[in-house]
Amino acid sequence: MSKRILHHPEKPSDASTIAWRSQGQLEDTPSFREWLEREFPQGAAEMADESECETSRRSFLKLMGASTALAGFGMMACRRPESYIVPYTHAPEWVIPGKATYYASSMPRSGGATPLVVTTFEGRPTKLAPNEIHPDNEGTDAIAQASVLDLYSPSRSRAILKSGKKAKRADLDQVIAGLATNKAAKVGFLFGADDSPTRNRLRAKLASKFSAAKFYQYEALTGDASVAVGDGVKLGVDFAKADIILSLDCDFTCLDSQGPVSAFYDRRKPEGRDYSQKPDQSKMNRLYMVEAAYSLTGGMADHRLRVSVSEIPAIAAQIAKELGASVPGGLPAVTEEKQLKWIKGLADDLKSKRGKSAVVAGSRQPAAVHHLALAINQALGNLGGNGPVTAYQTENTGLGTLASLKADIDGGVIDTLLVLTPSNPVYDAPADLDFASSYAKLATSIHLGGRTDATAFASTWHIPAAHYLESWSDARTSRGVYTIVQPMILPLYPDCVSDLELMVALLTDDGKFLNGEGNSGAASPAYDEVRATFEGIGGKGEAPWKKLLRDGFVADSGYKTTTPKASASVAKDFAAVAGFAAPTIDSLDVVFATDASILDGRYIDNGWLQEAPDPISKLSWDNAALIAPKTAKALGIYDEVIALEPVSPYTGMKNAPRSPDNEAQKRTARMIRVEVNGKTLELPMLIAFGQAENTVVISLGYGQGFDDEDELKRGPKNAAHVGLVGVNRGFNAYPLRTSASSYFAKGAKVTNLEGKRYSVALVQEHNSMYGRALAREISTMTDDKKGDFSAQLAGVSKQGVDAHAEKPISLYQSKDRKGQPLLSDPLHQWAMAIDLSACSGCNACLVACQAENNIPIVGKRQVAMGREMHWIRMDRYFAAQDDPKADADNPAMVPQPVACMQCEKAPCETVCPVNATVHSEDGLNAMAYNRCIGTRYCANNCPYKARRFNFFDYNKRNPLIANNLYKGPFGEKQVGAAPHLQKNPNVTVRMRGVMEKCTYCVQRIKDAVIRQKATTKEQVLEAGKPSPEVKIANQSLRVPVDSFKVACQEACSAGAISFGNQKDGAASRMNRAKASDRNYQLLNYIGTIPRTSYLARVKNPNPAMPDAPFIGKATIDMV
Amino acid sequence: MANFFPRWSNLLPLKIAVCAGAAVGGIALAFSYYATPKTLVAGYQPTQPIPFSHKIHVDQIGLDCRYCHSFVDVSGHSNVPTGNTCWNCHQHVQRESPKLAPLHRSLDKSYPGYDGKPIEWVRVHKAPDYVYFNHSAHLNRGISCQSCHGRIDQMEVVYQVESHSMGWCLECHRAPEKNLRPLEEVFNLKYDAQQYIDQHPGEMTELGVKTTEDLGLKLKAQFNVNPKMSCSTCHR
Amino acid sequence: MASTTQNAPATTPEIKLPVLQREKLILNQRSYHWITDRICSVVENKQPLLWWLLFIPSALMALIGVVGGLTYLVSTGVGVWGMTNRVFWGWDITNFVFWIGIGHAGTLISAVLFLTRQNWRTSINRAAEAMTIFAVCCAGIFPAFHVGRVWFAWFLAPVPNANGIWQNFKSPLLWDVFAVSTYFTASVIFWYLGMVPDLATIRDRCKPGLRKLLYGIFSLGWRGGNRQWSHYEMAYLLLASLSTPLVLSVHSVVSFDFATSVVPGWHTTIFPPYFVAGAIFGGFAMVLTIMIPARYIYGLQDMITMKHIDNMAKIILLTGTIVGYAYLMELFVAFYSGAIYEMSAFKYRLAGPHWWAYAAMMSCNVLSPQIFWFKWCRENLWVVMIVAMFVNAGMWFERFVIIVTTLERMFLPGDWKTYSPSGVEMMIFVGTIGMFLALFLLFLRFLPCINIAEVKWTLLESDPHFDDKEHHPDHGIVASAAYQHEVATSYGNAADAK
Amino acid sequence: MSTTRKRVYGYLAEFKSASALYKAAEQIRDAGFRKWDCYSPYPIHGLDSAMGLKRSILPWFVFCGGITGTATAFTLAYTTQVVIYPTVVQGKPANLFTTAAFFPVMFELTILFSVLTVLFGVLALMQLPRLNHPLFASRQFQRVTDDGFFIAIEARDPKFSPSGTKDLLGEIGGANIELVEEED
Repeated sequence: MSKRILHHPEKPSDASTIAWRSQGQLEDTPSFREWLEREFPQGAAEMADESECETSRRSFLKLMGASTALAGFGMMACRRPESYIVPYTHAPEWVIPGKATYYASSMPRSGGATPLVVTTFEGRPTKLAPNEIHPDNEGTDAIAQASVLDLYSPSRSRAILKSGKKAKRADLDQVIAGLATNKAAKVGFLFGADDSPTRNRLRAKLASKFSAAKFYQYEALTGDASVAVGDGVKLGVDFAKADIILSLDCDFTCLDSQGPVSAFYDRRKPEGRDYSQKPDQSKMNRLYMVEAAYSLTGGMADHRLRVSVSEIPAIAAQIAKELGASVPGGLPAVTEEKQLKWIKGLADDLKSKRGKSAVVAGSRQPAAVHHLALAINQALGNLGGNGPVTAYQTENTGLGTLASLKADIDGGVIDTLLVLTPSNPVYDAPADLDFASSYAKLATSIHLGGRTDATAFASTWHIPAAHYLESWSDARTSRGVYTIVQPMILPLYPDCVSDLELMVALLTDDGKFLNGEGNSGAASPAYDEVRATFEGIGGKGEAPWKKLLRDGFVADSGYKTTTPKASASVAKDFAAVAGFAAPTIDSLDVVFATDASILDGRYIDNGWLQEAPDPISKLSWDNAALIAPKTAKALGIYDEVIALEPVSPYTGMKNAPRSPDNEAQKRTARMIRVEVNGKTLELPMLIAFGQAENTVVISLGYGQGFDDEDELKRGPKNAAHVGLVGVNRGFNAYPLRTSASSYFAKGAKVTNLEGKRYSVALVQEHNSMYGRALAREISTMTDDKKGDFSAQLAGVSKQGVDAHAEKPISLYQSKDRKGQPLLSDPLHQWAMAIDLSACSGCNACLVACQAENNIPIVGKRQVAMGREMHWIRMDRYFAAQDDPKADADNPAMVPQPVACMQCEKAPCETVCPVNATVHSEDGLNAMAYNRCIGTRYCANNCPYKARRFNFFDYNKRNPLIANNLYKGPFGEKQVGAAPHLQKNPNVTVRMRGVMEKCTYCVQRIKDAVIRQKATTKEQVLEAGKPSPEVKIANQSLRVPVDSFKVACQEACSAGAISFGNQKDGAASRMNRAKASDRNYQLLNYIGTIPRTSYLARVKNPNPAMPDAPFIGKATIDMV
Repeated sequence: MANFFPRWSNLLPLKIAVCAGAAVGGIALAFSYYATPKTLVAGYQPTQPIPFSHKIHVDQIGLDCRYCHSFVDVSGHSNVPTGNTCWNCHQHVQRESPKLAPLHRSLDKSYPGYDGKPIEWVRVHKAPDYVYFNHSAHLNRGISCQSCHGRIDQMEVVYQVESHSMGWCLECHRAPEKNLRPLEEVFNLKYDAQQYIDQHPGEMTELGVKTTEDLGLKLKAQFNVNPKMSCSTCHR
Repeated sequence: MASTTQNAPATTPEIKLPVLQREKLILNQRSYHWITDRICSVVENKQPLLWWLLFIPSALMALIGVVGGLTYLVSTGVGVWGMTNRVFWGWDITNFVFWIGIGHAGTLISAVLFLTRQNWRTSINRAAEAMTIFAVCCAGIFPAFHVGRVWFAWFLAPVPNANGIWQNFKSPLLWDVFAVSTYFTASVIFWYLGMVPDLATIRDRCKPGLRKLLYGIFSLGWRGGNRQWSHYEMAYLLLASLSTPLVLSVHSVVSFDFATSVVPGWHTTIFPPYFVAGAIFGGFAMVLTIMIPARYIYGLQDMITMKHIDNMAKIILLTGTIVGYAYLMELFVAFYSGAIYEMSAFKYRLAGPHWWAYAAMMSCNVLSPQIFWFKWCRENLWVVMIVAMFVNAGMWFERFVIIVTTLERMFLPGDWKTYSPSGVEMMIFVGTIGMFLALFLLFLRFLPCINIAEVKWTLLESDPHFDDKEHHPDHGIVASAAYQHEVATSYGNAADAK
Repeated sequence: MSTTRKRVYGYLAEFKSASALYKAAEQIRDAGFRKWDCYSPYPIHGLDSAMGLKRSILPWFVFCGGITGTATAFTLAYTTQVVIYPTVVQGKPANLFTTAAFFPVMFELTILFSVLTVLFGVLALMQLPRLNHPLFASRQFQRVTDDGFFIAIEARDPKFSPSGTKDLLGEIGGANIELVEEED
């Protein structure tokens, strides 16, 4: 047959008629062409008109390295559309098309930067991982994992605004130049609470250049602990040294960092960090928690005192008294017998561990609590020396507060303000401060921000901020280690500017404002400044700089330690809490909580975080008022006390009914009106188990913008403040706050808005295990029935049904035609262990998985139905004890991440009619998306419900536009929207109608295996013989032990997930974990032989405590 | 009263059945031959913006594959040469050839039509998005370029030789010995197994290799090649 | 035929054939021609107004529900239905099992009753077979279109392909594909072959024209010669004996979809008989639902007599009781298992969020047929009709309970979420009802709705020995239904007497 | 029509009832005719032996068809699941022991092949479809699908004689005896 020669169709003169196609194919658009011109990351600037620029997941590969552009469907080529390979014109260094390049960087944050390793494909960052060689490495949390999405956010600010309207860069340049040349300018700078050495150095230079300059620091929810310890001083805890930790409402594992927590988690495991020792309860730490509402740290606690926030100062004082610390009088005494007993037991325990314990107070607790915590630490000898608690002197000193800023504006001390904080002061400042009106008085306000939020619109100038992955900077981690922030890509939009670039511009004589590539392709001016700062820390010359860029940090560059010095206001601080009485039903406490997803509201436009359910309430896409069941009844919201496991009044059975507010897409929440501080807020409420009575918890940051689609038709219709992700989301509780009550308010009234309801998307609607030993717990304390710790350890695999179910046997042997085992790979058999003792349920794995595996978001409506796509479902169970002596209102909370278990005898596989899901030789339950026809039978037959179905084309059709998914072919497409640039090129983007699920990051496994195979060539070269004579040993093809991590494991700060090769034996951490007696298989009795197993949670209660017999008993008595 | 149906109608059903059977069978046969990658994909030979001849560069000049496809044994993806790879030589050689106009446009700043845009080569071999073929995994284990791409060194204009269908991949994954060759010969497109055996008589006798089949099987054993056939090998 | 009784009179010569007054299957001493005329007139005459009143809305329902609904479904995604990542099957598979269950009565009536010599079947088997075929058509829509990518449904067909990949023959769903398509093919052949002589009847009554052409083609030139009848009878017997195990296997295979899974509440060995009994139960109910009005509309009371209805009511009572036994057995087995997952699955069925579906199932399927113990209930057509309607609904609820309530509350409480159907789902179901009715009405319009030849065969005078059986006892060919009935009864009585 | 040459097909006679037909058939059988047939609106039992017909051989066809179906299904399943591309599905064996899982498909294909054999077999045995037949030219023969009982003796029969056969038919009770001609 002769070769058919197909001619490249004549290019139309109008290049714009050539268009990229859908997923996996690029369409050739003008912006694409311009992009090609610039090559490599410089393409950034062409993102300006995104609607035209359609890209896809493999776009890195195709766009940059070997891009393909598809010339329409020219029917000239009747066999297939012609596509193009577009190589670089000049090859950039280090870029190998198809291979990831990794860079060390970090994410600046108020509690200390998170050191990161960034994965980039052909210049585009796609995935963040913790920098494991960093001394302050503490893994990543959901927010850090999700921050990469902000870079590509479609609602990201990309244009300069003048008074809310698009403006020209030249006009802004003039303003900056004018400011820079006016040395007497009455200029103020408002920074965030993160600590950047270069920024601090530039601040000093600004202070000397502008004599009238003032500097302030503000973030909405970081609290102010410095009153107790001194200006710029912060306390850090070395959890490795702390045998006992008392947390006074401090969520130190999650939202209220007090130092790297990995060490804390290491000591939650009786076998030690790497499961290398025999279970030893004496090596475990013990956590006491005093809190009003469940936090993830509270869930980890061995003893949890459920007490209203108002009572915490008195409790703290009582503890201090017991420990002999000096306590100013005036606080109400603790009178409740149970609490006194609890405090006594705690105090005795603390006394026995002098110098080896730590007391941490929540950063937003009243100053008095911080004074007390400090006093206790000092009394116990925990502070300084070799104690676990250390006071660090940071460089964020001499900064004014928001209140002082307001005073300065009102007093005319400044008339120009540069807002560089990541917070949104116009929106989130305490209501009584009325910051917005003062802000409006400024002659010039320049806001630098990644979002066009309320502050952006209230400012005279808004400059789009460069993402931290686009800018040069530096930062300090929680203990002050100098850490680089390096750009992966030039700003996607040409007008994006980093804070350092703005400060540098003001420091120049003529105010020349450069950003991005700076002057004609040179590096950003920020680069020079960072390098200059670094020279003072890490030394001059190329070598240390290169090392910094490679490692990401400078060793031994931590903060200096110091002695805390309380401000002079101790008496005043105590007086402020003196009148605190426990809340009553008529005068409730309202706690303003940091939101686990969107923090103080800054991540409201991050779809991953919005869709990730709140780890405690399991609510996604909204916030709500959380109220304990009994309080809800007392308030008349519910007629009955909502039980964990409701009992049918008719049959007397625990019949798992729908909630009184229905279930799934029909689930609503009852609306209430909260009145406090003279303000009211109407919002939905949810029942919260384990929360203090007479307390309403409302998380902050929501309700930033609304449009016509809002369910409650709220206003103002300021949808421009948010993107499609954040619009109409939640309820803004900031107006309820005052400066004096920015963490919690007293004297609130709650009215039930009879009949008014709001639909909510709850990812989990049934909160307890219903008698099933799923997330298992044991206790180090001897149990009357189950014996001592070792007996309980031995009993882990015999809890629940496993106590009496026969071992499932199979009639058949898993052999092939030649009698070989079906899981035939002799080198690799992958498996995972998840340690519930270390897992707090924080969602980091969930979001990391989403980033790694191209998992789409689906929007509130779909989540409410139960169609969320997360491959990891973070189940969270409350477990109350039946015993009348136990506090049924304070149930234990146990999380359990459930993803595909990779069952050896996977029920899903046998039912697939088309062989779309079968096992691979190395023990993975593989899923061939392109073979799947979508019968969904596999998912029905999955006992763990670990499979997710693409009910719609979530990747192609924007799920956030109202009803868009239901419009089918008429719906709006989002192909090529910027978030697609984040997609991992090594994972297929799934189309509608196919099933998907966790495959143990098979792309990483295959990458490791192929890398190992490639050593064949090295071995031949080493041998120096012709290749046929070189014998490649089996062993040399085995991936080195634990040499790579899967995404969830990598993200986990607790080290709760171990993944490895079963064939590696005890050398692999995973196998050591599985060898523990705590190891058990979820739903073992079905006989699926899951490759993922769990390690039961161990609670380490103090036997002297009144509640000790009920700790660690969530599942132990189940049969 | 006559018959309603004419007599010829008696054989009609049989005729229709035979014809329909033949037609359906024929269509099925035609479809199973023509509507497969073997005929639809193999043989694709688009015209490139520059009539680059692999025959001249590889066969006559003797360039190694990796001079241009420089990361093919390192990365999963085989890169197409960047503009400056071409320019390295062609700023000196054949500089004035009109065929090189696109290269000048993209790299020669003195060229009147210079626009700096990269050359758009027309893709010849295309794996679907859900297929993760890895070049390095094959080249480093003794599978030559030739096994999938044919005698590129003999092609004036590149075309696709093999179907690159999944069934075709599986054929080799089931019996890799048919395509394995010594690692030294992976980039040698003129390789001939029998010739190799003849040229290495000592070693081959030592290894007990007499025929080309022996060589393939020996290499499979020596290199420990056990290709996988499960989905996740290629689909992720 | 009937070789077992061939020599019976010879071995028991002293038995005098009793003269029992048998119940006639065809009333009022009708002649052959009357039967022909009566049945063919349904096809030949103008349709009554009622036909149009039923057909037009049915066809509209089918058009909007099935054509419109499926177009929207395929163009937009399965998400337009109410399934979620917790409950992956809802109304789709419920409807599938419901329809396929209805599709069992036809073949069963024809095949099993044919083999067991239940001659009363002759009046209803044609319509029941048609019903089977239309029900299977409706059923087929759901598994075909419930898949996420219907354009790749051909992956289910084992054809050689360039991908070198095959189906999974261990999957009950693939078994389903084979079972349902075989069943459909076999049912169509059975139906059509049975219809050939009747089509010839209509052909011979037609004036030359299009109708004659079409009936002529489809009656294949049937002449009614005994050399044809001989093979034809054998073919019919073979089809009946092949269809009987087939009909049992199809619903067994459908039940394997559930029984072979690990899902508590599905993983039950009693599913195959339970499903088959349920299918017969539901199928007979649907036959009654359709035949009772049809016999009035077309005046077929003499052919579809109260005896037919009585027999069908008895079968409903029997199968309903079997189904009820299965329901109770399920509960007992779950209780007896001692596994909390099994026990709770049934607890939540009984008292969980969809308790009302369970209650509806129990009362419709188990309680309502029990009134058929009373003869007057079987004789009152209104009662029969109402019970049949209840059973139809009850069988739908049975499938809903099995599928939805189970999936809503599986192993891990963390994934529990209820399911509610979307409007599109409901619309498609209503559409299939319309499609079923429309097809059935078209069948009544164009095809002989009662088996003319077989009905004639049941007349007393059809027996060649009708008028001289005393002279030919040794021929032993017991032909007429009446004769056979008498012999069987008398032998039975004789055996009892011993 | 009138100009076309015609060939004698045979004699057609009507009988008044099934039993009359039955008795007549016995006599024609005994007279040694071969090419003849009884026509009736429904199958008359015993007529086969009355006509001296053998039992239909259709069951043997169907048996072969069924066996082919079983074998096809097993071969298809076994070769694809065990030989060509064994997949690891729930750890179930990929060898002869897997056969248990093939039973449903084997059963269904057995039935399917049998049923198709029945259809095509019976059509072949009945020599249908044959839309044109000399008997259709007879007006009275139209009643065969309603209430007519007929016997036709073909001219091809060696014992056929234009007058003798007609007489025979008359003797055994045939009425409306008609010479049926065939268009040529």
